Amino acid sequence: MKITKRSTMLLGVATAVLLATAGCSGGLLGGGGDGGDGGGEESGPIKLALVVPISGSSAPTGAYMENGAQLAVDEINDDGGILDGRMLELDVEDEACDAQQSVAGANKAVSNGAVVSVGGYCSGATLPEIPIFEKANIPMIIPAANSQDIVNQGAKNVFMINGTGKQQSTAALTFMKDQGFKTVALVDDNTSYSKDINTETAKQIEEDGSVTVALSTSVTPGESDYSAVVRDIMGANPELVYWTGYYQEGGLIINQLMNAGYTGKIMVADGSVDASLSEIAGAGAEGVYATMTQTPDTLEGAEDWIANYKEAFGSDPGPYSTQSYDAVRLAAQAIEDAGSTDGDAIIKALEAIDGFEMFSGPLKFTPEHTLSSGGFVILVVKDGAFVLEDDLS
Amino acid sequence: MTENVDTTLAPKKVGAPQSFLSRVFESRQLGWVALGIALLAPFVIATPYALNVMTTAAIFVLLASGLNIVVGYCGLLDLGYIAFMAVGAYTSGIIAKAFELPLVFTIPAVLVMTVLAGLIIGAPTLRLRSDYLAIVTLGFGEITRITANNLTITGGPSGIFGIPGLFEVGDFDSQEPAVFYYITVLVVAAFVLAAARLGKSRLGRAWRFVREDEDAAEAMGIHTYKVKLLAYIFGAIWGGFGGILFAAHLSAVSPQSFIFLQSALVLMAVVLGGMGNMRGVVIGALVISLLPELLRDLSDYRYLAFGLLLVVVMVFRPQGFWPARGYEPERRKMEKLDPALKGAS
Amino acid sequence: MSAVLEVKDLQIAFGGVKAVDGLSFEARENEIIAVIGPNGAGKTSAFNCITGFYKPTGGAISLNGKDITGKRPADIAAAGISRTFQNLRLFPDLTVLDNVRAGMHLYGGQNWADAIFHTPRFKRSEAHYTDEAHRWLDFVGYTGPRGVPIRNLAYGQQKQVEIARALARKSGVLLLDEPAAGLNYTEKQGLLSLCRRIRDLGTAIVLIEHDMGLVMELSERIVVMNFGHEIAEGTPAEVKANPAVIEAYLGKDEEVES
Amino acid sequence: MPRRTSPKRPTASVTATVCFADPKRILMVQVIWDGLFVGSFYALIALGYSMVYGIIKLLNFAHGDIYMLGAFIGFAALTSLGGIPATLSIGALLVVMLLSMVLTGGAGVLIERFAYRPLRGAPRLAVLITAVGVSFSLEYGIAAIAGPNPRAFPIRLEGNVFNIIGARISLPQIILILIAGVLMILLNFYVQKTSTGRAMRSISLDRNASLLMGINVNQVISRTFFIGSALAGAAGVMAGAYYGKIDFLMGFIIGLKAFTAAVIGGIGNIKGAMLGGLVLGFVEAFGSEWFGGQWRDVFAFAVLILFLTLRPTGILGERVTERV
Repeated sequence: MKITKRSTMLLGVATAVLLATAGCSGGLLGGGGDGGDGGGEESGPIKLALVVPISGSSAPTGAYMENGAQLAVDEINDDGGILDGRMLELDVEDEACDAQQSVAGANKAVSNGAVVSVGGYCSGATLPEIPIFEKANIPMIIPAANSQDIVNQGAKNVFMINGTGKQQSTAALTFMKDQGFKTVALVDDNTSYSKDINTETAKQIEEDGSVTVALSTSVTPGESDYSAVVRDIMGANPELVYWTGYYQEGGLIINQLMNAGYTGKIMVADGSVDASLSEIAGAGAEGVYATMTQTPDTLEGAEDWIANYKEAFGSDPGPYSTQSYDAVRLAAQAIEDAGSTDGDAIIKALEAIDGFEMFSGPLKFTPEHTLSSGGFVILVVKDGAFVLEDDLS
Repeated sequence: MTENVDTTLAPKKVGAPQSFLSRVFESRQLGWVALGIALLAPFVIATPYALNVMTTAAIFVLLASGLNIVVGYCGLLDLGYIAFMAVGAYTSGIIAKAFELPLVFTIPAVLVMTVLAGLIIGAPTLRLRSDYLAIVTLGFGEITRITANNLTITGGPSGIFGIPGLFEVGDFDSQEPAVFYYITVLVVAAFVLAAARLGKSRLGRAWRFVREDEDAAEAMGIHTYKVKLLAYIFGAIWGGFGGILFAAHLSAVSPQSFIFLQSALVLMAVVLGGMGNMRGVVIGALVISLLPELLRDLSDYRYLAFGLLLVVVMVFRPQGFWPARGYEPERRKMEKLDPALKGAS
Repeated sequence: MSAVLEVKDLQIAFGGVKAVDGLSFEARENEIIAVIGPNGAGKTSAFNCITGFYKPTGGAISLNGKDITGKRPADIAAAGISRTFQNLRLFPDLTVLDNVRAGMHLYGGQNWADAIFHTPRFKRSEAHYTDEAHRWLDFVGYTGPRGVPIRNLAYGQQKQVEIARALARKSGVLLLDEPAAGLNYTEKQGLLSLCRRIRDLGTAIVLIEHDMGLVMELSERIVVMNFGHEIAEGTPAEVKANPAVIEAYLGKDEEVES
Repeated sequence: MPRRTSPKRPTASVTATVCFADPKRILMVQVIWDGLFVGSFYALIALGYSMVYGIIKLLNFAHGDIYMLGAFIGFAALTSLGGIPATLSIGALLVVMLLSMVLTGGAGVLIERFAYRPLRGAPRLAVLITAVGVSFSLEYGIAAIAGPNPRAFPIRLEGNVFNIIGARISLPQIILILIAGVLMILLNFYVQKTSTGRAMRSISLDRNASLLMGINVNQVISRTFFIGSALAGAAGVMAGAYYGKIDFLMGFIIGLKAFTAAVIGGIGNIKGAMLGGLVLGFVEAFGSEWFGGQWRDVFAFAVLILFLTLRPTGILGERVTERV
């Protein structure tokens, strides 16, 4: 075994190097655990974790969310920050809509000393983040992910400021009944968000009994040709098609439906409410309904906000820009109310919040930490833009 | 086993590399050194993020070592390897959650399911030409993911979450990041060692014979089909255990984790590291899993950088960083030469 | 002496072209048979049929009285036929020793669990493999390096290793496809003595060869093929005198004479 | 009509099909037409896969991304041209398509020159990994330049819809199928009748022999990449103009499908690629009709696997007798 000596030496050197560097950072032997509770720091910028998809097929939405959040951070910092002048800082991490990436991102944010999480887009990726943030006692204000599964987790640090699938489905059904639609086709894109709304709507329709589901189906996102679902819809011939997925595929499906001679109405869920929907769908998008929380486009006095956003980022706001913006503002408010960056205090402050003005209306959390009212309204596409059709009140 | 190294027979030109560095790299103890470094790493840095990244990397090493059996040893191009991890992760996740069992108790079920998956995917396809095998495995990978996405038992698109930990004994929590990291490293080390040992056995040689020349192997009495199927099954088992660790690590399993990109990444680890050489593959796996994390700050550009890097590395080092060298001791039997051949040539 | 390998009326056709049409011969223990014929006569196709790489379209092949027609190559190898290939079919990236070990696959002696846990059984079996590999390399008179990838070696050495690999199979019948091709005079002399030593082990050797000198000196019987047909069979002297054979080789006189 | 029932709610959807006179027949014709239309896209892209494979036995994984690149070049060209009257859209489309074909063809040549050629003697897996690397670089390079958001294509083909034996067939569909058909006929002519085409065929049969025959192998390989990439680029522009949306990942799935199509038809075989594209189009159309759209890919891949197991050389591939 003539090599043994050399290997032992190698091992020794490696050990020495490792132990030598151990002194300077948070190893098991070092200070220990300084990563887990960055909230304890009393000065310097306050970090907000934003774990959103930066790469992968959901990357576009991640960018909208990042911009929305950044806008809020900039505004707050321009006003002098919070807690007597401490600045806010976004810690943007990629989730790529993948559990593994999101766990890595969440862990990194925790290690970086984030105080509140204001991200969360793909439900499948957000779910595994919950135990990580919960353990680190970091409140999560989830702007987008709204699967019922998140609510069912019952984690005390989780707050959802997007209407849940249930609330959206209720709004959709109310509108269907108001308009007298008798048969609907429910189409989702096989993501958890979209499927959630589909399932929930189907359930509520069945309980209600006055509308019939003519077709309930899923498509695979990321493709261009949706002739199969178009054929199915034409075959089922519903009075209304309710698309619960995102605008990329939504635009294509609307266009292909119209080309196929579909004459009924189309309604989309909030993931499809985007200026690009009518660009992609072309003329066919005119008259398409949408279930949506209030957006800057539909709110009076929000033109300034849109202008600010455009000025800062050179493009129009997109899906969840507003929610992310509100999530940051809410986080700032809660930290201010709590008077510290301590997780428990912030959670208490969030639970106590009442009437905080957001795009979706005044905020008060339910005991489940969801919005007391989804704030859903019905929009319609007119001249290529979404405008308010029915506030359902 | 290394005594009696008699290199006098070897002409310099074709002999084993002699440089100090090569000797170190070829050293048998290198694996223990690597394990030592892995075990000591948390003493240097133990933030949740670092532990998470290191645990992920370790699991990735396990996957790469499993794929190395299939691709590196046996030369079967598998573009859907991640499906085996999906089978393992889903099986253990579903069972553990349904019966509220610690994950270790799901190991038998995972074994059965992954072997079954290996058989189902391998049996009809292993007679195919290698390029066809590539596309078929890719197809199986996608089928697995889409099926998981469409079924109710797998939780549909959001997958399964809230999966119990590996085990829990009193106050000892296996899910404590540092503890879990150590468990992972030890399990992975055991599997890597097992894969390396398999590679140096009769079965491992049969795999290489099949990789090098299937007809010649067949002429030597090797049932190439059976041998390939075994490679597949071993690869599947390795993937399945990767899946258990994955499920335990994230406490959640969702279809998005098993997209084609993941299969491609594992394959890259194997090829970049050096096909067939377990040490190279381990290094390759570490590079592939750690590099995107290091490039995390480049955000938008990280996969661009990654892609370009792959091309550059492959153009300049197509055999991978550390290819299998294929040298062994020239050791001769110390007995007398057969008298019959004295005078021959 | 009984026939070990019996080939009866062997036929193989590729899309209408009959590569082998009615080949029959027997090989007995301790015997060297040569199959000769001009290029394209169907010799290698016949070998491929016998070893299972092609499925014969007609005829029967039996080994030690058992029918092996149309079985897969691995089963035929297990039944007791080993072979070399016309163009070397070694495992180029593997070491010389590993190449020879390939011939020993059927020895068994260990399973995967032994390998993973490095049981004593495994260590014994590996040592046995290595010893045997060295023994066969010694037997064929191989003197080159043994622990290096085989692609780096000289052609003649590679040929030796291929024969060692086939011998390691320890089968009763050895098919050699052009073993002398590309060898120099000394190497051919070595081959000559090697073949005789192999025969003395009790093995039946069937070889395809173009070097007539070697064939005439070495073989006890010769089968001559042309255009897939068997045109003659007999001792070297008989074959040499056969007019059909002379005609088939017309224009290739120098080979017959050499 | 049990196939129409949703997986989740098997009871709620019986009302559907009674409204049509003979829904089954109408549907069949529609399915066939839809399959043909999608299939012609697959075929155009599959050609590039198949030609490259035929010549250098490389699975050019980045080929689908060339399609994406073509769409983005078309997008950039049309955007810089500004507003185009609807009446001119076909003309503008053709011009932009040609431009895009030239540029994607050039990109294909460059990729071959700098990423694949240096690896020509290397293990095939190494080349495959390189191809994956090129694919990443193209995807995320475009994402970095044009942003990750999907873009709406500046022009949109619109036109009358005809009702032919129950199938709704639109003018743009007919135009695109015609363009695809013309491109494929031209290609076939090129491969069969020109000297470069003959050289391509001879290289795919035996590269070394072709070298001995004095064929400039590098040049022929370059041209093959040019043509294959140009066809994919054309398909990209066509897809942009018809579907109206492009994004940086659009090439991935269709690349896989085209690859599948090439294999079904018999990889390395040009007519096989065309046929394979159409067959895959039909298979998918019928598959999603029978099993529901979310199972479409599963069905496509399952058919592929069955196909390969039963007839591994593809429909038109020749059986190769390997010499031992």
